[in-house]
Order: sequence, then C-alpha cells, then structure tokens
Amino acid sequence: MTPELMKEIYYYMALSRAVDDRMWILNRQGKAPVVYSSNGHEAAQVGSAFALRRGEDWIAPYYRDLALVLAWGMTPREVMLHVLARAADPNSGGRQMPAHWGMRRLHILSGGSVVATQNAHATGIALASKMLKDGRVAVAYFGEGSTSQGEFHEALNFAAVWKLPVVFFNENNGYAISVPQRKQMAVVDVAAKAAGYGIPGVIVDGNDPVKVWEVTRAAAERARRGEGPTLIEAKTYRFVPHSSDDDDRAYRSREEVMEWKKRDPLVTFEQRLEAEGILSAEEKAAMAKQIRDLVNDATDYAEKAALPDPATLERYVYAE
Amino acid sequence: MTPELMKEIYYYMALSRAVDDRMWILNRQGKAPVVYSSNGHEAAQVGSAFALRRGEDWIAPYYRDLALVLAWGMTPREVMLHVLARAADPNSGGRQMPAHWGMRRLHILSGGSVVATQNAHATGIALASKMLKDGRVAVAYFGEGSTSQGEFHEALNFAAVWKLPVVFFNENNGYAISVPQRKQMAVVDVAAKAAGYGIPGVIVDGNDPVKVWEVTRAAAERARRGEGPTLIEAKTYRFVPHSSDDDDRAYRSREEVMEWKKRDPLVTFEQRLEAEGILSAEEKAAMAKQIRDLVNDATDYAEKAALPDPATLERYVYAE
Amino acid sequence: MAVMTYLEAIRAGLRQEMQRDPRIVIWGEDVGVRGGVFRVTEGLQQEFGEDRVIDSPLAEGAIVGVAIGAAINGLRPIPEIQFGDFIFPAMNQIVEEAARMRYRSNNDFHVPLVIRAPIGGGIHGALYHSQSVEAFFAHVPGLKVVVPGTPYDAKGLLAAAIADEDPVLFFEHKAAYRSLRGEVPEERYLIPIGKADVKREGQDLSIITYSLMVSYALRAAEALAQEGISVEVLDLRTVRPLDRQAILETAKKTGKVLIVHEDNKTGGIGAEVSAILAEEVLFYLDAPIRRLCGPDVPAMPYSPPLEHAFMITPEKIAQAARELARF
Amino acid sequence: MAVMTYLEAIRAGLRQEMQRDPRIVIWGEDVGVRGGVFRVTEGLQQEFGEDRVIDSPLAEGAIVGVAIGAAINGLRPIPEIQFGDFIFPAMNQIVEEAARMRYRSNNDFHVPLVIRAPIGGGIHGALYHSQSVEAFFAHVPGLKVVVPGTPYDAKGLLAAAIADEDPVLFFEHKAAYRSLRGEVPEERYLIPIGKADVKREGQDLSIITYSLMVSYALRAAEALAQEGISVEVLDLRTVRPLDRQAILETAKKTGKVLIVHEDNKTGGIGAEVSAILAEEVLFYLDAPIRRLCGPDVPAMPYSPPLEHAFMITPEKIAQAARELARF
Ligand SMILES: Cc1ncc(C[n+]2csc(CCOP(=O)(O)OP(=O)(O)O)c2C)c(N)n1
Ligand SMILES: Cc1ncc(C[n+]2csc(CCOP(=O)(O)OP(=O)(O)O)c2C)c(N)n1
Ligand SMILES: [Mg+2]
Ligand SMILES: [Mg+2]
Repeated sequence: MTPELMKEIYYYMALSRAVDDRMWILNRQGKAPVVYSSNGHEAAQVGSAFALRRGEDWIAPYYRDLALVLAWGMTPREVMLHVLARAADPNSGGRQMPAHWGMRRLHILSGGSVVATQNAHATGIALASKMLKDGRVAVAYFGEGSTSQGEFHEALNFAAVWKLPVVFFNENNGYAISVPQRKQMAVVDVAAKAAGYGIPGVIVDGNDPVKVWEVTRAAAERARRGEGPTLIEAKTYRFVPHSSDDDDRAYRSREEVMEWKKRDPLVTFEQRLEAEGILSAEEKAAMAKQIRDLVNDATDYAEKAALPDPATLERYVYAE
Repeated sequence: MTPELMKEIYYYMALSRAVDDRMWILNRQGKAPVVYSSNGHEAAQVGSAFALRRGEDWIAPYYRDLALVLAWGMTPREVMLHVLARAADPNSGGRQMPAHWGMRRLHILSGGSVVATQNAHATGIALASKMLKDGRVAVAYFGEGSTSQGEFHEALNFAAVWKLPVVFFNENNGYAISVPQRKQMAVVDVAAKAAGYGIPGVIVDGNDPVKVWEVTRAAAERARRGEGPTLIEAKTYRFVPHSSDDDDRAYRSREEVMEWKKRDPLVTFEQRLEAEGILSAEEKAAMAKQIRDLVNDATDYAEKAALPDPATLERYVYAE
Repeated sequence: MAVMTYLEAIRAGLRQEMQRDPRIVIWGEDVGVRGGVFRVTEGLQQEFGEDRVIDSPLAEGAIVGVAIGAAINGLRPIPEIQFGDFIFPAMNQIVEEAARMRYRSNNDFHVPLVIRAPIGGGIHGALYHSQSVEAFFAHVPGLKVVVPGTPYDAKGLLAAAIADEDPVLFFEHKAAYRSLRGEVPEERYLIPIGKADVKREGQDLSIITYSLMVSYALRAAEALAQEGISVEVLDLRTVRPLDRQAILETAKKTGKVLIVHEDNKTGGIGAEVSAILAEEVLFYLDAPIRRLCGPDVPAMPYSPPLEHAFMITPEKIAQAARELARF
Repeated sequence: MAVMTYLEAIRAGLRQEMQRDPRIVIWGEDVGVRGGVFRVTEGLQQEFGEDRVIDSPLAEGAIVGVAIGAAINGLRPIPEIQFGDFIFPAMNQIVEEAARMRYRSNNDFHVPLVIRAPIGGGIHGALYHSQSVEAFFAHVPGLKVVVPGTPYDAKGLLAAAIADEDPVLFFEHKAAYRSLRGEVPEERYLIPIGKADVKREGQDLSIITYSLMVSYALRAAEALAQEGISVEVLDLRTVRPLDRQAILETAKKTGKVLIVHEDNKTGGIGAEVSAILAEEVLFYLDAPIRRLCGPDVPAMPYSPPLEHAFMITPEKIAQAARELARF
C-alpha cells in the first residue's frame, strides 16, 4: 500500500470518528433522537472500501457503517442531513432512522433495519453483474449477530452455488446489542461458517486497515475472476453502546472496554503512520482542522436545512 | 449388533418396501391421489430408529419417512388409514396429504409440508427435555435440499449454542425433486455444514443399516450426555420419482438409477444376512408371508374404513 | 385467435416477454430442467438458456431477496414460488424489503419484480398445497397483487406486471391451470393493473370476485338467468390496488352485493371490499352485503369429503345469490 | 390498588405467572441480562435464573420454531420478538406451523404459546420500529391476537393468554409502555380472550378501536362530551377472535360507527369490523361506517413532521367523530 493511500485511509477514519462524535453531541442536545455509531469499526470499514472500486462496485451496508459510506463518497453534509432527518437527506429524505444508508448514484444500496436481508440483495446484484457482465463486485456488510438469521445462510449458499461476484464482509464486534458471541454461536470464528458453503472464510484483524484492505482486495479480485464469493471476518470492537438508546454497562465490564481501547484503530494507525514517517505533525494538524471545519459546516448546514413537508407523506409508495 | 436386531431391522425394511409398493398400486388404481415414497431410504430410516428409544425419544419426520414411522411403531393399518385419508387416520384424521406423519402417543411429531421447519421443533423439544430432565433425545429428519432453508441454519445454531439433546439426521438422496445437489449447495457433503455450528458432522453410508445404527447411537448418547447436537448425513438414493405427481426421467438418467439400484439397501442387507447365516430361507419366507398378510389386511381394513364426516370440517381449529 | 388453457396463456406470456426483453430472468425451484412442477415454464430453459431460467436452491427467502438485488442492478426478475403455501419464508423480503424500497429511499431505488405463485385448491392439495395467500399481501402498501381469472386476463396482466416498475405478486389459480380455456391473442397486450372488469352485466345483484371464482360465478349467473335473476359479475382482477370506482358502480347499479372468494372469510379481500361499500355507498344498498368465502379453517383438508365441504362451488354461489336476490 | 404503567403491568404479570408455573420459560433477543430493549423483562433473569429467561440467538424463525417444539414437549414458552417489525422471519413458523398444528393433527397436538411483541409508533421509531402487524395474524385461523389498551387489561389478558391452550400473539403498544398508567390488582386475574369491553358508554355514536387508540379515543370522547356529543368507546381487546356480539350491539345502539386504528387502512382490522356490520346490522346504521386509520404508506417515517402526519391523535379522532355525529 502506498503512503498516499495510507494517509487517505487515515483521513477517512478520522473524519468518521469526528462525525460520529458530533452525532452523539447532537443526540445529547436532543437534536438527534437516535444515533448508531461506527466508533471502533473504522479500520474495517475504510480499509475495505479502498480495496474496491468506490462508486462503481456496490456496497450493501448496515447501520454500523458510517465510516464506510464516508469513505465511499458520501459527504459529511449528506450524512448530517440524514442524521437530522432533513428533507434533503439523500439517503431517505428524512424517512429512515439515522444510519440507514442508501444512494443509488454512489451504488450504496438502501438498507432497512431488518438484519441480514442485505446479504441476499448483494447476491442478487452480483447475479445481475454476472449476467450483464458489468464487472462489478457487490459487498454486503453485517454484524456477527445477524449471521444467526436464516437469510444469511440462504444468501451465502445461493451465491456459492452460482459463484457470484460478491463478498460477505462481517464486522465482528463480539456483541449483538447485549448478547455476547458465545450465546450467539458455538464457534469462535464467524469465518468457520464458510466451510458449509464451500467458499473461503478469511479472518482478519479488523483494527488494522492495511490488512483489511489486503484481504478485501484479494476477495474482490477472486470475485471478479468469476471464482465466487468470500466470507471475510474482521474482528473488531464497538467502543460505545449499541445505539443512543442502549446502556452497555449492563452487559460488559469497563475493564473489557478499556482493554480493547488500547487497540483503538484510529489511535494505533495514527501512531503507525507517525512512526513510519508517513504522517507529519503538520499534515496531521492540517487534516484535523479540515475535518473540524467539515464537521462544523455539515452540522450547520443540516441544522438550517428544511424538514420534510408533511404533505409528502404519501408520496413514492409506487412509481409516480 | 445382535443377529436378532439385524433381523428386526431387516423385517421393518422389508415391511416398509411392501407397504410402499402397495401405495403405488393404490395410486395407479386411483384410490390414493398422491404418494410419497421412502423407497431406497429404508436402511437409513430403520437403522436410525433402532438406535433410539422408540416411542420415548421424539422423532420429527418428513414426508420421506414411511420406513421410519413403521419401525417406530406405527402399524400398517394406521399407515393405510392415512394413505387413504380415512376418518380413523391417527396422523391427521384424513386432513393431511399422505406421508404427513404425527402421533403424539408414539412421540412422532406432526409435520406439515413446509420443509425444514421441523428442525426448530426438534430443537425446542430438546430444550424442554433439557429443562424438564426427561432424558429424551429429539431427532429431526430432512432431505439435503431442505438444508438450503434459513430455518435449517437457525435451528442448528440455536441447538449448538445451548448444547441441546437433538440429532439432525439428513437423508441425502442427491436430489430435491429435480434439482441435483450440485445446484443446491457448493459442498460435496452436507456434513460439512456442521463446522459452522461447532458440532460434529458425520457421514455414513445410508444404505447400510448397521453403520447408520452405530452413528445414530453415538449421536444419541452424546446428546444424552449433555454434549449437544450432531449432524448426521446418510448418503442414499430414492429409486422412484419424488412423488406420484413427478416424472424423474426428465432430470436423471435410467443408467444412474440402475447404478444405484445395485446397492438397493433391502437387497444388499438381505444378501448379507443370508451370507452371514443370520436369516434362513424359511425365516425369510415366513417374514415375507407375514408382511404380505399384514399389507393385505391393512389395505382391506383401510379401504373399508369410513371417510371423514364433512360436518367435522370446522373442528379443532382451537381447543374445544 | 388461438384457444389456450390458463397455463398455456401464462407460458406464452412469459415466452413473449422473454423474447422481447433480454433482462428478464426466471428462477425458482424446479423451473428449469423440469419446467416447473406444474410445467408452466416448460421449454423456456431450452429456448433461453440456463442463464435465464435458473434452478435455484430450495430457499424462498433467497429466491425473493436475490431478485430484489438483481432488479436493482438491472435485471427484470420473475422468481417463482413453487406453491403459494411456501411463500412465508420469503415474507420478510417481500413485506419489509421489496414493498418499501421505493418509499424508504424517497424514490431513489425501486424494485421491478414479478413474483409468480400458484394459489388455491380443489386438486387434492391438502393443507399445504391449497392456500389462498393474497390477503396477506393486499394489506401491504408498496405491493400490487394480481389474481387473473381467465386465460386472456392472465396473459395481459402478466405483461402489465412485468412492465410495472414496482413489485407485483402474480397469483395463478392452480385449479384453473388446465380447467380454464379461452381465446388468447398471439400479439402482446397489456391489461392495466388496478382495473376491474365486468365479466357479465346484470341488474338484480352484483357478484364481486376474482381468480378461479370468476368462472364459478359466471356459471352461477348463467344458472340464475334461467330462473329470471339477472346477475352482474365483477372480476376484480387485482386485489391491490382495488378498483374502487368499479366496485362502487356495480353496487350502486344493482343495490345488492355478494362477495365471493375461496380464501378464509375473516380478514379476506371481501372485508375490504365490503368496508369500501359501507363507507361510500351505504344508502344505495337494498340488502346486507353478503360474503361467501372459505370457512375459517387453515386451508382445505385432503380427504375428498372435507375438501369438498371447504370448496366454494357454482352451486353454493348460485344459492347465496338466489337468497340475496330474494331479500 | 397499585398504580402501574402499562409496561409495569406486563412485567408484573410475567413475574406472577412464572412464580405460579415453573414450566413458563421466556426467551428472545436481549431479554435476559439486559432485561429487554424496553426493560419489560427486567429483573426476571435474576429472579428465575438463566434457564428460564434465555438470551437467544438473533433469529426470530428459531425463536418461534423452538417455542413450538418446547410447548409440545411440556413447557409453556413466552418468546419475545424484539419489535413487531421483526416478526416476519418467524411468519412461516407462526402461520404454517403454530396456527395449524392442532388442526392438521386432528386435535392430537396443540401449541400453548404466547408470542409477545411491541407494535405501533409515535416514538421516533421510523419505518422499522413502528409497524402495526396485527392484521396479518388476525387473518389466520388457529391464532388468537390480543391487543391490550390499558395496564389493567394488559395484565389480565396476559394471564389469559398464558392459560390458553392455543398460540396467542400478544401485541404491546410501545408508546403505551410508559405513557399509560392505571390501577392494577396485585392478585392474579384473567380477562377472557375474545371479549370486547365498553370503555365508555354513549348514545350518539360508537368508536370501535383497540390498543393505544383506546386511550386516544377516550380523550376524544371526553372532549366531545363538552360539545354535547355522547360517544361510546368499544375496546376490542382482541382482534382475533373478534367479539361480534359487542360490535353489533354498540352499532345497533348508536347507529353510527367510527372505527379507529393506527395500522394502515386497507385490509386492516377495521375492514373486517365494517364487513361484519354491513353483513349483520346494515339497516340499523344511520350513517356510513367510517374508518380513521393509518395512511397506506409503509409505516411511519422518522422525521417529526412526517411521523406526526402519520399518527392518529385524539384531535383527529374527535374531528372524525364530530363529522360523523353531524351526519
Ligand atoms: C431481524 C431483526 N431482529 C432484531 C433486530 C433488532 N436488532 C437491531 S441490531 C441488533 C443486534 C445486531 O448485532 P450484530 O449483528 O452483531 O451487529 P452490531 O450491532 O454488533 O454491529 C438487533 C437484535 C433487527 N434489527 N432485525
Ligand atoms: C419451503 C418449501 N418450499 C418448497 C417446497 C416444495 N417441495 C417439496 S419437497 C421438495 C424437495 C425437497 O428435497 P429434499 O429436501 O432433498 O428431500 P427429498 O424429497 O429428496 O427427500 C420441494 C421443493 C416445500 N415443501 N417447502
Ligand atoms: Mg456485533
Ligand atoms: Mg433429496
């Protein structure tokens, strides 16, 4: 990976964290009733995004994927319009809860809240790509809890039989809201599930964006060569509660959280770039300022933007 | 396995084949509109039945399991009452299509037609057994096609996490109606799916009742010891079309069928018992006569039995 | 014009559309090599290849879910659910995903998709091969639900469903497949979704119905004509959206309405039709609104006496209509 | 008598039943350690142990399917679906298995099972945490569907649901959890399933409703009383089975009916209620049967102006009732 690319990845990780932090502030201010965070997952998301053809390949994200969609090309303004449910929100016009991404132009598939359904959608996108020979790869993102859903299984099986150009990217943070992985499955690695579908299952340190980039690139290339899907398991952690409605002290110790925080992907990657002389102090400061300005601008912009007109409530149920 | 047990297993395999053959005759005579057959699966079904505590453990069969329910204790008369949809059919009072087994007294769970749902039911039965400490094991039977259903996955995962006393018994005959296994899954062995649940996956020659008996016994003992579920894959073949509505010439060659017929479990087991001196010519003849009489009796009995009274149509939707 | 069965009309429609539009792809259980368990897709894999007529794994959730993704990336999928009874594993994808993709994305995404499935009974299908499932979907904003009652309608509505930019459930009555015959044009024609059709004009009362029951209602009307009772038969053709105007008009015209469907009575399509009438034209009615529907048991049992007791017949319709006419 | 919220009444009911019957087991997502995302099951795992309050894997199909098997082998399971919106992956098990186990086995098997799920909106839940899903299940023979509208009813109906020998869906309105308070007896009491309740007597018109809308209708009735309009409020309490007698009686008494529910209008519970009236007491009616329901869009959007436009309010009910009274 080139130093430039490493810096770009770092930039998006830092941008995402900053947007994320701002969302929580807006939540506490009563301006954003619900917040879902990617805090802790940035390396997995941004590393994988840069391994793909951003805007041309398809991603099917879930609510945890703020850093992913930022890296994919959604602007902080667009994110904030969504978080504050403004009419101009390009994801849903303020109709969906925050973190329900979707922009056709960028090839970000619109997602609902029902977990695991996007695996089948990505599989279908890939089926179309294969038939239409458009060269695209589709990547579905999902939590480890959602792998218990039957639809996860059905999608992987279908994709494997037809050797479709799709990648199943698991962000394993060890919890599904309060339920720890050991109550969710009797295996240590989500990647072990690949064996039942006859596809490769790859485990990667989800806190290392470079490693994530590598395995995702390999999986995407494999898909593009017509060799079928890959299941990637990126092991990571979420540093904050499941959502702003959650209180994670009920189900995990502060010691556990602190232990993982030592491996905060943003901090460790920053240290690495500094240690390797890739990121200078000036560059870092400039980036920080740029990000601060962007986040402030996005917040102001979205706060001033109009709310949806109630008269639009019944629009777009069907083609008009 | 004792010679007595081998003979008993042989007897039920032969009985099932005879009942099965009669069903097809009744179908051609226009007396049984639909027939589902266990023809070819007898070794897997009877071998596994005798490895369990018949009538005390629970089985959750599917429509392929005629030999299983006969070995479990359902009489030929009871089967024929069901096939001919008589009021006295203990499975459903003539309400369900043939081969939709269920008898509470014998701990045979009532099954519908939607494939794979019984995996969750067997898991739930096992959960109750674990809580109530009744010492029972539950065994779900299902075809390899049905493993593509999400509910298959959900049930195995749930059972594995809670280490429940349940066995998942797959009868892999290589086809789901017309769809061959290679279009159903990208693995050669259904047993490979066990890896995703952290449970043992065991492959067995489904045409050898002794081997099936052995692996089923081991799985049941493991379950009773509290060590959790096992997935057993019994490789076998169905010699007849999927049902009386099917025509299998559309999707498989006669050569393939003939090749498998050489390993007809009934014929090969009979030869083995004869070769090992376990079954004498007289015993065999006596058994054949007994079976003939039983099947004739069952057919006559059921043909004379009353059809359901249309006035009962609206009964038993709820408790009465 | 060629005379075809209901099944042949659907097959001809599929073939014609696939010839016209290379983006159309069919998949489902046994639809390829076997041509479907009812043979609706027979010959299509030979004609269009294994890429366009796909034998899928046995998983309805994926069959529909994959179709949603494929539709979004440029195909026009027509997945088949082997029996309406087995559509429930796909319920989540249909109701939570396909139906609301357009709404939730504020018109950015949409899902042009036709899900075909046979419904209904009367063919020894028992509890799990006989169900009428249309009412579940007719309740869902974002879906369209088509229930043709003649070969002609089946082909024309299928073409319209495929042309539609939103998800359509296309429910074929399996007892109609080979029992109904009629004239069907060779050339392509579209019957608009959401328009009901007066299949027979009459003065004394209106039967409002759909799917197989249309032909049964026509037979009943024929019989009643001999008795001097003039029956209008309105075929809804689609149960979402309902053609409110046609429903109100026939009720205003005759003043007496009998709603007929094979599906269970409680919460069926008849309830909504009746509620529309009670809301809009109550004072035009000369008699209570009657519903003749399947009894409230879980689909029809297998044994012939029980199946027969469940099924609605032309005789039962005639009897109900006769009583209503005399009211 | 203690005053409790709707949520506390349900929790108290669960605790009381679990103390009474050791066969009762609860499972679902986050119900144990976390006490449920709404805290309905808070404290129950501490009191009854990890064996009886189980954090299950994230799989609604298995949550219900396992409960069916467990009920058959001797437990009395009360699985929780975290949000009604996520019940569709379990639809197959509920409709095709639980609902018809008794019927298909000719009474040999039955499934005593209570599925709890929160429904409804008005709490910024957006498209996927606001849905009203009761109509899908009210259409299914073999199921019972309970929709309490007060803390008192919630506890008594829960006890009856648990005592029932057939599968019951118990839908709790999430906006009611903390907003509704009322007197709730400590001791166990059962409110019969299938009996509606006149929550307020009146002469001029009847509002027929259920769940959260009961309290909204009562507020509307209060307001209208000031204007001299006397409103009867009938709380259905259960939407399957419907209490036909109570529905017919109130309609005969007042001659004017307004049906109110938050669920989408088309094919909702109101359709069946209206159809029953049009079938049985048409000539007692002095006005068209009105339905005030959620609009036909896929649940309510997130942004406050849109959510508000969707929700039915006491004011909207009062306005509709006022118009009907003046008819
Ligand atoms: C089908 C379904 N059931 C329940 C929920 C409620 N829910 C939302 S997120 C969540 C946990 C998901 O955990 P995981 O998949 O590990 O993702 P994470 O949030 O940890 O990234 C649950 C239970 C849902 N959204 N969909
Ligand atoms: C959910 C569902 N979808 C479709 C069907 C129709 N169907 C009945 S049997 C069958 C094939 C099952 O194949 P397999 O599981 O291999 O069992 P086998 O008949 O080969 O023993 C299909 C598709 C069904 N019963 N249930
Ligand atoms: Mg997680
Ligand atoms: Mg098979």
